[in-house]
Amino acid sequence: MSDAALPEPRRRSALGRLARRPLALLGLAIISVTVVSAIAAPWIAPFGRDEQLFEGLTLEGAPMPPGGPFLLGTDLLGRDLLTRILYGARTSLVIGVVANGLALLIGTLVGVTAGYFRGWLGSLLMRFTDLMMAFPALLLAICLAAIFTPSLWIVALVIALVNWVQVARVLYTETTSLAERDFIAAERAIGAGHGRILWLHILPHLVPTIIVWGTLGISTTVLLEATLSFLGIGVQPPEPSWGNIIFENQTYFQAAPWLVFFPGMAILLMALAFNLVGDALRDVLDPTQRGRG
Amino acid sequence: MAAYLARRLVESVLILLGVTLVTFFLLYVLPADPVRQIAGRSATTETVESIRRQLGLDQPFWVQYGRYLWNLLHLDLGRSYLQRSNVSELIWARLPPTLLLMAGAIVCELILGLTMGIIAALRRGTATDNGLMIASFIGVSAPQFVVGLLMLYVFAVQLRWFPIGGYGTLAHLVLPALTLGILGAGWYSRMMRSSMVEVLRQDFIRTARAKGLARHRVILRHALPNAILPIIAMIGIDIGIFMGGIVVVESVFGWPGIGQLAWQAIQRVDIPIIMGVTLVSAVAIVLGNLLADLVTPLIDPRIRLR
Amino acid sequence: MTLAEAPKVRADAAPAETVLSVDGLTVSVATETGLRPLVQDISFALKRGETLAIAGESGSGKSITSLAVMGLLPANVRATTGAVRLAGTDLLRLPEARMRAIRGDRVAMIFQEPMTSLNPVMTVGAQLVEAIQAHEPLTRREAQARALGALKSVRLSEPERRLRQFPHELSGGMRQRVMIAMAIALRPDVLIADEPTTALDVTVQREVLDLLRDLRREMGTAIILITHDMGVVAEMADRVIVMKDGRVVEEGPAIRIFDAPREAYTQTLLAAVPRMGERPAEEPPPPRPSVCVLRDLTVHFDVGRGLLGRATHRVHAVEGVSLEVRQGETFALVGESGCGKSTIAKTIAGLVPFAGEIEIAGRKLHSQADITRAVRRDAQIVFQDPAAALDPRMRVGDLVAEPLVIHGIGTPPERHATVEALFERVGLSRAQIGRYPHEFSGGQRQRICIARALVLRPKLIVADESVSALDVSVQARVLQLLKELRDELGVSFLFISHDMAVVDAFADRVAVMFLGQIMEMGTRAQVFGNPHHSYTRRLIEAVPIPDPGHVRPSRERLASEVPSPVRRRDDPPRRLLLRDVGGGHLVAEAGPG
Amino acid sequence: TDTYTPDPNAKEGGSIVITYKDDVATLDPAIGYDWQNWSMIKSLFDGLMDYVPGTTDLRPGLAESYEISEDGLTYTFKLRPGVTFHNGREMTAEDVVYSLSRVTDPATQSPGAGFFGMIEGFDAQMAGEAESLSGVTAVDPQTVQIKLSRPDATFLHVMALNFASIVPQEAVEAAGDDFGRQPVGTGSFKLAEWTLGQRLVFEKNSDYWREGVPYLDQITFEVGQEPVVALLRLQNGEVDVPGDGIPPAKFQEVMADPAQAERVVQGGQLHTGYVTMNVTQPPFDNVDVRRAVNMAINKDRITQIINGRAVPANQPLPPSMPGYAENHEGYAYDPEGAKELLAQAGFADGFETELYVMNTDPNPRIAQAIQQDLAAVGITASIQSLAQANVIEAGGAGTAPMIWSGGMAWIADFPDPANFYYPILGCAGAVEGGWNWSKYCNEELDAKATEADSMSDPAMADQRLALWSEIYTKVMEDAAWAPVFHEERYTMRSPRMGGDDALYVDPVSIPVNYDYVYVTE
Ligand SMILES: Nc1ncnc2c1ncn2[C@@H]1O[C@H](COP(=O)(O)OP(=O)(O)OP(=O)(O)O)[C@@H](O)[C@H]1O
Ligand SMILES: Nc1ncnc2c1ncn2[C@@H]1O[C@H](COP(=O)(O)OP(=O)(O)OP(=O)(O)O)[C@@H](O)[C@H]1O
Ligand SMILES: [Mg+2]
Ligand SMILES: [Mg+2]
Repeated sequence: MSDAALPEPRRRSALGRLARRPLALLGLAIISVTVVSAIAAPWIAPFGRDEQLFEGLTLEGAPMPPGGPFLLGTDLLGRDLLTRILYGARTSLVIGVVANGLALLIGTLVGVTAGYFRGWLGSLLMRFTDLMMAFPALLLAICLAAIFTPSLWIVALVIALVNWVQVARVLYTETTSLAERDFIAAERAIGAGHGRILWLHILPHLVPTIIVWGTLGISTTVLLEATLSFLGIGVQPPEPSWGNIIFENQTYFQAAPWLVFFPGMAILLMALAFNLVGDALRDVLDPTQRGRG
Repeated sequence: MAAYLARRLVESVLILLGVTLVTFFLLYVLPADPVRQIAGRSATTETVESIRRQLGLDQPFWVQYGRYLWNLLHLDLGRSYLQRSNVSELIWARLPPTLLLMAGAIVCELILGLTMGIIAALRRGTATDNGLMIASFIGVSAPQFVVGLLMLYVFAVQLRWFPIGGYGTLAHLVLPALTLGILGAGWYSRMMRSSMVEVLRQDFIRTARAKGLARHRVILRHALPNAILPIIAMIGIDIGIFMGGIVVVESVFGWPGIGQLAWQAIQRVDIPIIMGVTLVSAVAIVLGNLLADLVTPLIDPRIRLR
Repeated sequence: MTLAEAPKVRADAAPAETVLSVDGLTVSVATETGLRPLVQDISFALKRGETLAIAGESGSGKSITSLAVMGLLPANVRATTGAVRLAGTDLLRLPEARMRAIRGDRVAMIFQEPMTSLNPVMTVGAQLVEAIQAHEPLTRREAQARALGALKSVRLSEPERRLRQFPHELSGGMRQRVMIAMAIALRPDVLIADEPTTALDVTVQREVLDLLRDLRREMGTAIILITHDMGVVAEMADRVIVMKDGRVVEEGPAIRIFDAPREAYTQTLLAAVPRMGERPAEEPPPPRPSVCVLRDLTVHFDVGRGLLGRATHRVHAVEGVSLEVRQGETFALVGESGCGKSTIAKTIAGLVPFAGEIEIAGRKLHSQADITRAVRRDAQIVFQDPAAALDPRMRVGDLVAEPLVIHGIGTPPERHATVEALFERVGLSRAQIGRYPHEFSGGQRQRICIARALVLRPKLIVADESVSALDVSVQARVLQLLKELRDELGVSFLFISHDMAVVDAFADRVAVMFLGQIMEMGTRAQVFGNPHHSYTRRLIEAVPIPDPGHVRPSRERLASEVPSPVRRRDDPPRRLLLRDVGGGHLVAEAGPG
Repeated sequence: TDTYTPDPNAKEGGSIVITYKDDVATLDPAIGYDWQNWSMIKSLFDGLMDYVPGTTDLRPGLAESYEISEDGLTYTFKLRPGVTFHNGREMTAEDVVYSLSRVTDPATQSPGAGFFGMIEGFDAQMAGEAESLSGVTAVDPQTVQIKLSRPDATFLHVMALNFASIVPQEAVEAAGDDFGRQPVGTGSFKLAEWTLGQRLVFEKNSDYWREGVPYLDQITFEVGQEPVVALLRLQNGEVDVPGDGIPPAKFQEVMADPAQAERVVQGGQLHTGYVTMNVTQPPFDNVDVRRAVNMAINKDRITQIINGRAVPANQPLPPSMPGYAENHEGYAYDPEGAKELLAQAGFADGFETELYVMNTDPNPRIAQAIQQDLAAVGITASIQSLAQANVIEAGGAGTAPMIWSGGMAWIADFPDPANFYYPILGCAGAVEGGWNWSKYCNEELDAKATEADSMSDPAMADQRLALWSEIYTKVMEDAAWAPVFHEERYTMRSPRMGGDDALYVDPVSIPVNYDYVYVTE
């Protein structure tokens, strides 16, 4: 590139650039639909959340396959699956977004602090992370959940508490190498404080990694909630979540495949949607990627 | 090297100590009384108290923990409350299958994940890339129990390629290892893809091509070892993640490993077993991380052990 | 062995046979709006044993042209028209499999960046052997023997050991020699060397250039030498192509181009070349108050880990350096890579713990913690690599305004005005304020760094290799800018460089460093006009002279490497005493090296 | 007196494979107390008493005959001669003395010790004042005398419990703490192999004292098998009996296929699933509220939810239990009536409470059905679905207002109405940590129960059962529980397995009576 000034390219806001990507829009659409159906579940759901319908079971007590009044079939208690999935979106969104987000937050905080400051604080934090990592996550979740009374928010907290560790590890490594980079030294040379460097110059570079872990983490946390439910320490029945619908019915994958398939698709779609948006966001936020597909 | 190992050893022991302390404490405050279960339904209060005394469960926390450590020092993991056997014996019998399963799963996830990641990186932006991305998401999102049962149904019951669960031959290992590995494969393929994309941009790849090397050689000999470096650290982390999956996969496939033991113990609050399994898995994780740290400099000579 | 008669050899040995010819080559990049040409209508012919230099400023298409010859263009770039003929075969039309057989075997290339062009996880030997085996059906053992031979022919010390080493264990110069060995192991007909010495020290550059010349003479290899250093062109080339904006501006024999450049662009290019000894001696300025004084500055880094986590070794990066920078003066630090120049810069910026005393604008500082925000306001640093010193995710306007924000100076509109004014001052347009660093060229980025250092109106600017990575014309412009700033604003510069010609053209006083200590220090005239220390003389002699007619005196060739500043903890280096040889011209007693 | 006639079609030889989800904890008869090792231990060991296969009728086991003294306090057992342990030694009266004292020794930590409370010297041994049970003595090598401290009609059943199995002292001592892993008994099978976490192999005891049995040469128990997978394997011909039964997910499929349904044996079970209500705390301290709960639960629908694999319950005792009150009506499903009762009790607007449940399928589902029924009458019950140990803890501590007993429910140890009373409805269990989760303690009923159990004279059996019926009727009047259903057993067998259907739903040997089943090929 020569020194001659280039004509100034037209700049769009990050949102505007996001809007120009069809896949990102698709992702956004899926997320919006999920959020809207979670909020509007009481109005759009065909039946009551916990309503065990008499017509929902055969005389032998088998669930109804999709069709008729039950668009996606019914579950083992004769409840409408579509309704359950719509309401389940609430739980799963909280878990996937809040619990996962909290895990990312803690992981980022610990990893970045340790990686940036090193020294005794860094050692301490990383040894603690190692300790947490060496601790079987499921056991920790079980104990914590058994000690506190299970509720959606406790479950979210527990999931966050066991899931931050990997994020912290990965971000620690990345931060240490980032902190070695010249531009960080340059910032310190002009007198920038730690807060400023961390917030403005380190964190933005970690965004791609955080996005990858965040999007992959969505399905993992949603399923972890289900495992906890299955252990009786997740959200309590009859409150539905996509994960616990699957877990309650997983042995029925042959007899009533819809009970596993539809909530599974819901999780997959949500994870994919967040990933599509995340990928796009990552490119949009990264100025060096600008203009490259 | 010796100094490094010594330091890591001390660190590891401290970590393990921490793990046992936390676990012991959590189990101590857990609202469930193992003595009730040992004593049975028809037991009188005196019987219950007598058992509690015999097991030392009436002692204060620090005394109990101290005794646990003391026994641990003598390599005694205690006796299971409900299985009424030596915990070390129970764990020892189940360790080989679990290690085998983990090894199989790591191989599966590496083979699957790395291949998928490499192909996606090479075909960046194409339909193949997108397809592989969706596949990796399915891997990450699919509940392992369902995946396991489905595989069992399709490959064992219908096609009869593999035995329906069980343990023994290599054929027994394939499906469980695959089930356990699919989740990791999803993660690895994503990590590998971005790592690979990064490496393919490097100057030395151009140098390798300028030497007139064949494409596969450029990818396998030059790009792969560099791209795999960040993945190795992940393998250490992975072992921890496996512990959850192992419970599910072992139970679906009737695999006689630690997972099933742990599951039963947790259900019944069999504290000595829970402690033993926790310790063993913590050792595995610590060793896994150490191994990852030791392997990295073998691949990347720039990294020194410090 | 001497190479005194080099220019004559060049004239005599002009053979007739053409090995490579490029005809009407146009290379374009695919963009959203269609194909955009990067280089257009390039034609040249290369004869056996000939050296063709391609010169031109950064971005003029030199690398793209050579990559097109190699068939290694990036994915979105391709050769649209023209032909590249190697002994009659058109390389552009060859299928990839056949091209692969030619690459490395008949046409080889040495890349711009020696630090990153070798695979860090493979031994040097493996990388060499693999290149040989890709083209010749040799056994491992035979290939190894051949690799060893290649390393020997590039005069790498201890070649057997090098085979087993990894790239990071070698210095930049050694790595570049490995690259060359790799390229010549199969005795290619054509060797393309893309800026083979840009990243190297003068002394190492000297050796690499000598090596290329030997090769050409001994093997008859035709060389395409890409460089923006006119000194290198003058020393090496038989013929020269000058490129600008993707086109050939001028072509001709080296002597003619230097003596009588026809095109205006070539003329400016040559005019911009700094030459040693061109600047007349000036009257020393009256003594002014000092801005920055270093007293017995010592910086150590502990490395290696013993049993109890204690360091076993120590890098003596800076070992008792004392110097003084006066107001409005340019003080230059020169020396080879690793001698501790950057460490001094970083210490003043408060990035490294130190012992001794630093005095900045009257404030005496004794530890890293003393270097507070207020001190930093007076002393700013411009880093060695402008691309790395700017946060790639921030807009440049924000980056330049950042020091103001940090020091709480002005309101946002005021800051904006300051930044705009500074942008214009350093020769950038206001419109570029909203762009990101990667959207600028190297020279522009360096200006942004300078603007950033200037925005606080410091008393001292430490400029660490601020122009080394730039091509001559840009370098000249940046130097001019620095001069103006110095004269207008009265800023002092601690100017760090390994380019003696630049220092000679720009500095008032000079200190020559070696292994963390000062070897010689005095005014420009004292040090360059009358170098006392043998090390200083060696550095000066190594500088390429941008004159094809210049005859280089014969000289012992060094195969040794710079000694290491890493020593056992219990074995500190000897401190050298400085002796005044007159008029404040300090020279160290004969020491190491 | 043994009235059982062996199957004339039975074939000797062959081996079968049984699967289980959980690992076998122990084979020590003094300790094993889950339904999975219960039948295994039954095949490895014998007690003085035994049951006629497939029934709940007592018959002598290692005792050839017995005599009861007038006052019902002294039992004299004549041992069968020539019975040898698996280690070859002959069993004597001393072994009986040792075995019974061992179970009641606090150091053994037997969960069954409490069953032997009627034997003289039990309290002394429990208190650590005596080394052994003073009431058990060897009169001569073939005769054992057991003295009771109070008459007890259930005593002979207790002697048929696994806990009363006869073990050889030298083997127990040689094995140290690991007798449960190296069991030596007098049973029809002996342990041949035990690979931890994988399989146990039982081998026929060819010296078995009962003529003609067992038929099978070998039984392999494969553990760690998910029930769904076990059924797939059965369908594939690899397994003979899935020990955990037919998993709900496969039930319909199996029953819809005549070829498979034909191999399913259905039978009763001494089981009751019930909801406990903590009578010590409001609102369940009000009997009307408890009655209302009884009336609110739609038992038919809950039975439907578990695919009809149960019969609705109206009293604590299951129908196949002696003493079951045939004409007791219990509380009919009547939500309107329930609402009225609640209104009477001052809960016209209902109330909020918690329903604890163990977290394995189908229990949370059943709890949700109950929850919906309660909601219909205005009771808002939030579900606490927890691990077994946590539910038991909450029940024992009395912090759980309501508990659905499923998964932890009472399967009788022996077929006698008394077995359903003391720990789970009597005052003894209503203490802190006890298993009477309703904390229902009716002194009057306790007295009646003691009275009934003192009628150890066989001639008074009918009178005794009538008294028990009365006790349970009163329990229902007080509505300490809401009984929901009695589970039925469905055992599936491979086509090659033979033997009377009753053997596959043997009330005391789950899933099958190993001694009498055989393979046909
Ligand atoms: N992959 C690419 N896509 C688009 N444009 C490119 C690409 N690679 C190079 N260019 C552009 O082609 C032009 C010529 O680049 P080239 O690398 O040949 O310059 P150069 O003369 O070698 O400069 P330098 O001295 O800095 O190495 C530049 O403007 C550059 O921005
Ligand atoms: N953080 C550090 N830890 C250990 N050694 C270091 C560190 N920083 C610099 N060094 C060493 O200190 C010595 C001086 O380094 P410095 O960067 O000052 O050299 P320089 O003169 O600027 O060289 P160049 O011309 O290559 O920039 C070198 O040997 C270098 O390897
Ligand atoms: Mg270039
Ligand atoms: Mg430097």
